[in-house]
Amino acid sequence: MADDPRKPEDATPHDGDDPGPVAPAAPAAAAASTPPGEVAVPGAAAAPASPRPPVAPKPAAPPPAKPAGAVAARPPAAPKPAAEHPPKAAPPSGPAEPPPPADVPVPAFIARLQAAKPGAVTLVSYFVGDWTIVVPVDRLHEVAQHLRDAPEAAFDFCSDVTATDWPPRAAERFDVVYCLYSTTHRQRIRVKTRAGETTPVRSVTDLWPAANWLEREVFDMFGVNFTGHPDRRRILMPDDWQGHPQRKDYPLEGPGELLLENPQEWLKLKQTRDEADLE
Amino acid sequence: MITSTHYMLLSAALFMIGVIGVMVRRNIIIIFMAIELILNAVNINLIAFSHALQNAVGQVFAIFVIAVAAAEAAVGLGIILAFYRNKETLNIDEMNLMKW
Amino acid sequence: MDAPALRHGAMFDTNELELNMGPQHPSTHGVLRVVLRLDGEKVVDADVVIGYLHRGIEKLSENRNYTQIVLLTDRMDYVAAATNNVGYCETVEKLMAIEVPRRARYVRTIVCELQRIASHCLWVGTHAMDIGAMTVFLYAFRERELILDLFEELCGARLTYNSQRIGGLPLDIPPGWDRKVLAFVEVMTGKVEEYEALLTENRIWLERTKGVGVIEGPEAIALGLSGPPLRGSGVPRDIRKDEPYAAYDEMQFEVPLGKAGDTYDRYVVRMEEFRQSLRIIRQAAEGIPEGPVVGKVPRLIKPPAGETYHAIESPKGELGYFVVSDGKSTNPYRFRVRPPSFCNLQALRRLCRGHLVADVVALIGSLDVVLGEVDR
Amino acid sequence: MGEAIAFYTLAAFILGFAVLVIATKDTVHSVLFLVLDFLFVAALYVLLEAPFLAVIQVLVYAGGIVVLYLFVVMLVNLKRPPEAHQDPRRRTWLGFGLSAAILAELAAIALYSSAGAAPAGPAAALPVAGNTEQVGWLLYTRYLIPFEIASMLLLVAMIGAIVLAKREL
Amino acid sequence: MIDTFVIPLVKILVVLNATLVAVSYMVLLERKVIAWTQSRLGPMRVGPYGVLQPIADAIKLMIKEDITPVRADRWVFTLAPIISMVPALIVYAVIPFGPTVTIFGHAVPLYVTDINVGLLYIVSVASVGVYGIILAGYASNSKYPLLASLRASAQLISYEVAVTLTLVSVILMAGSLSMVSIVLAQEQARVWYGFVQPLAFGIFFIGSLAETNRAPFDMPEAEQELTGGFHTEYSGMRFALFFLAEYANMIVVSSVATTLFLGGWLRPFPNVAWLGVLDLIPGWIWFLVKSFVFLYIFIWVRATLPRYRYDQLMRLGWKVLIPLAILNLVATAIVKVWWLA
Repeated sequence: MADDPRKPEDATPHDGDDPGPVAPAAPAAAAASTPPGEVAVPGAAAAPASPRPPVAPKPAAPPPAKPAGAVAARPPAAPKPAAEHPPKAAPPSGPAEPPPPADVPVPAFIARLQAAKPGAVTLVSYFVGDWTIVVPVDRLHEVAQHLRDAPEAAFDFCSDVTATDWPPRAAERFDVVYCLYSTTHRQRIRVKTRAGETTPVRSVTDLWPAANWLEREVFDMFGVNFTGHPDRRRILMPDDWQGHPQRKDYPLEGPGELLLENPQEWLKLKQTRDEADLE
Repeated sequence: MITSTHYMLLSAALFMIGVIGVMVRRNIIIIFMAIELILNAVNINLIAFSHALQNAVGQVFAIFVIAVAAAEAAVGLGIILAFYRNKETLNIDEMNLMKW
Repeated sequence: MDAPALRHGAMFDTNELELNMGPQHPSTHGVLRVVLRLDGEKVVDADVVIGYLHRGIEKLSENRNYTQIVLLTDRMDYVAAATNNVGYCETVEKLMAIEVPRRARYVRTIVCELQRIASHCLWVGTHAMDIGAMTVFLYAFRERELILDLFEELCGARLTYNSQRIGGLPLDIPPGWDRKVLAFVEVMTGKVEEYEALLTENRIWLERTKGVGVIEGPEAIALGLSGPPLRGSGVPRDIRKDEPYAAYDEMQFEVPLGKAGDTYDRYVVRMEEFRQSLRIIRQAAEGIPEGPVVGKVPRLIKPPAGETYHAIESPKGELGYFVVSDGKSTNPYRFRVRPPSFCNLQALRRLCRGHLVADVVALIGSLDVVLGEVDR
Repeated sequence: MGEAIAFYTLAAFILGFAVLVIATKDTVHSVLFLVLDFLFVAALYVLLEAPFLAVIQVLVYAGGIVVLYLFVVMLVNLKRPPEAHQDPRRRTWLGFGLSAAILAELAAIALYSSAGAAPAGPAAALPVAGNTEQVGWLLYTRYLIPFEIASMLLLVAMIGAIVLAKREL
Repeated sequence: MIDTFVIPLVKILVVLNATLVAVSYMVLLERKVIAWTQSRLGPMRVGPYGVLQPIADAIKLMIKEDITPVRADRWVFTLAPIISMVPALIVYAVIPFGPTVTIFGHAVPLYVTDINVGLLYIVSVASVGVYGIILAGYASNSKYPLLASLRASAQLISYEVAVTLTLVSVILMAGSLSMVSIVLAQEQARVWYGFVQPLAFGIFFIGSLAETNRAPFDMPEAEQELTGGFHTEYSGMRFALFFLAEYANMIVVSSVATTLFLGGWLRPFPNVAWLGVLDLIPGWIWFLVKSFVFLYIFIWVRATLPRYRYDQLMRLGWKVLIPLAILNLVATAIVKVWWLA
């Protein structure tokens, strides 16, 4: 029987004694925008287009002694007036990147890359046939340049640029993933880098023009701060949209129940916010 | 009986209307149209007398008049376009510069 | 009144006119808006605005288990829905290292190629209609109906098929289905000649498509084009050959390539792909082996912790799935789709610079974009 | 009798439309009146047994030249009518006065000249009958040189118009 | 008394009504023929095999609300469809449907009138038809129709030049402008001018396609690019007028082509004696059959050919058709003079 998606396997019943401090004290701007009576859902708080400083206090850091399996400091799932959501299982703190097994030889271009750029590759991983390398944010552009231009790598086709959100890793929250393919050597690689909400990630549009829209979508959906991008605007969501939908802490229903229950008030609220922006 | 003087009076009247149009109006396109009216008045006279004298020469000249009118209209409108492109107006009073 | 600044050469009323094409426009194949800045008739710049059909499939799929996501993938490229199913199921099978039986892989190959023909039918119909040839549209849709009937027999639906399961097929193919596919192949081979007779040597068609939207190989690769638009520029890139999936490694077929990389070459590549797909279907339908249609799949699909990117050759280009699983829950932690129409559409801005409005319409047709896939 | 009625109605229409051409404010309407005026002039030529000229008038004048005017009027769609601002130096009465003077002079010529002038004899009979044929005959025999000059003039006008209107050559 | 008033009046009535009926049934014919080429049935619902469809269309268009856009030039907005329809109808005055026939003892020439500047009359009336399109675009007071009407009229004028030049070469052959004498000249020469002047016939056909905004040259109404062309803002009866004007022009062009190039009411192959049996069929039926064939080709071309881009269309007009027409004219003149010498 297909498992009911809402009830995860080992969810301990939520006993309401939520250890993590709920974040009521949203900043003034957010309060003005927070409709009365609706608890500020941090993700939907009035984040102006430019990435706001991490105003909403996140749970500082997961308590050092994370009891094994116990419900860790999961994001403050504010009690919703709608159907009571049982807490999701503790989100994993990071992607599983198994080290390459012994019998699989490291491909030449990765070895050559590590030789050419010492210290640029912090981790090499191999899983079901895919090679992945993790690169620090500041050396990303340099590594990308090398991968594109080095004759033995020749990754001239930027297949995909995307991101994965790991909220518990507050400082380096996002995994920005570049899937590259070489049309000449017919080989693939995934370059990953860790970035927080505001860390500047140098755009690779100058290396691969294909990345232009892909990075715009990652910015639109996650809010990753791409610098040097030719025209960094939202691509899928309306230009004046608040918040970044594909973040884990962004509620599935969207900007809160106010819009659904009485759109007029939401509109009035939006007008006041637009006028506020105008002055 | 309609004699050629009737036609002459008609073309004179048309001629007068054309002249008034040229003198009074400021919009250069209307002035151009008034000139066309004047040319038409001339044509009516030509053909009236060609009919009266049973001689087709008048009609030949009427064709030449039409040819000239066509040429004049083409070049004139070209000038109007060039002028409007720079001055954004068609008021004839502003066309007081020989070179702009 | 002082004479306004003498604007040298600025024509009186044709300073840059902004023309809004879409989102409600007969030739934008769905809700796509192109803001054209025109100088007279020539397109100076084309800002493509998308997002009108964004349903948040990636966000939704993070709250559904692996079996339910197959339904979501139907609704992305609704013109070739079965290809999306195959792509997704193969990604999860790669993640869980499930071995799919040979019979299922053969059926998957047939399904993918049927979808390619159906998608190209719709493409040639609408593309020709945009440029004025009305008749090809009706012929193409007559053939597409035959394919839809085949799919209705296979999985009961005509548009959103839900035709695959992780590990293979939901049910074995109905008896005699492969003979019907072979019958279809006989009919279709003649019909492709009909389309070509109407268009390929048609002087007006040549004049409207030759030399329109030219893009060389290296620039096409850099811009992320894939599928027929990339092969139209002569780049021999076809995932069915480079990274064979399903049963493509056992099939013999060529990859048609264009030369100049203009709209006409993209047209010729797709018309040739009609024939190659028919050839593949004939081989697959004749050589379909016996045996089970579902591999060893745990009742509850919970892939191990890890992530993978797997791409297949959809009729529009490289359709890639990036699935991250956290090993504990039955929902994917992150589900990302690399839609070919999204990346091909990005090239529209570069392609239609310097062309006329009528060419923009031809270019949108030649890129063959489906907005359901672009906006997800 | 019929001819008189036809003449007076046509004359009334022609003069009426001519007045409207120079009187209306909206330029497009005056162009329209000009077209109607030319059509009635063409009708007048039919009355004067010159069908060839009537058709040429419709074809060249109404179908060609006035279309040019309409094009220019539409391309130049004026935001504000040129007469909007009054230029003090412009006195309309001067215009009317001058026109009256010209009228008087014309009337004088008409009175004196008609008395004395002996109408020229009818032209030598042309070998061809029919209005169009006669015009054609004359055009290509006695008036060949003016015909060539007229075609040169049209060529020059065409080149001039293209040079003026084209933005970049 | 009868000959001077009644018969012409009857002829006028017959010709006008026949044209209006023919125009409405042209619409149905087009939809049916295009449907057959696209392997579908076309209108089948109203009346047996959709025969009453034109009446249904007419009623629909009459009932529909007739909207005038705000701040549109009301007078010009109403005048434009009339200007584009009237020339198409008054052209029929000079088109000879058949030779003189005696009915009940009266010699009735099967044409409304025969003026000796017949062909020039047709060309000049056609040139006045351009106003309908320009004024429609101007009066609808919005950007797209204005652009479309400018393009449409520019196309019309440039193709008018090409068509008129081909007509001149036919006049050169026939030696007269009057339509009836052109047909008589063909009868006397016992050959259709379409065979003697194939190039002129081809240019005339392409030019007339462009002149009526049809088939590969229907840029102005190309829905795909500019939304709908010059009659976007029109609805109801006014739109019907535009719609019928296009088909009326098509019929005009095909009857002119039949008269000039396909020998009017002559039977096919007049020079072949033993085909005399074809003479039993009266002349005007031949005329109708030939114009029907010409119309059928119009529709057939529309069903198959894609559309030219605007600049290609103008280039074809000016750089291909006009030079060819002049060449043809000069060649005909030389042959004629050499023949006479």
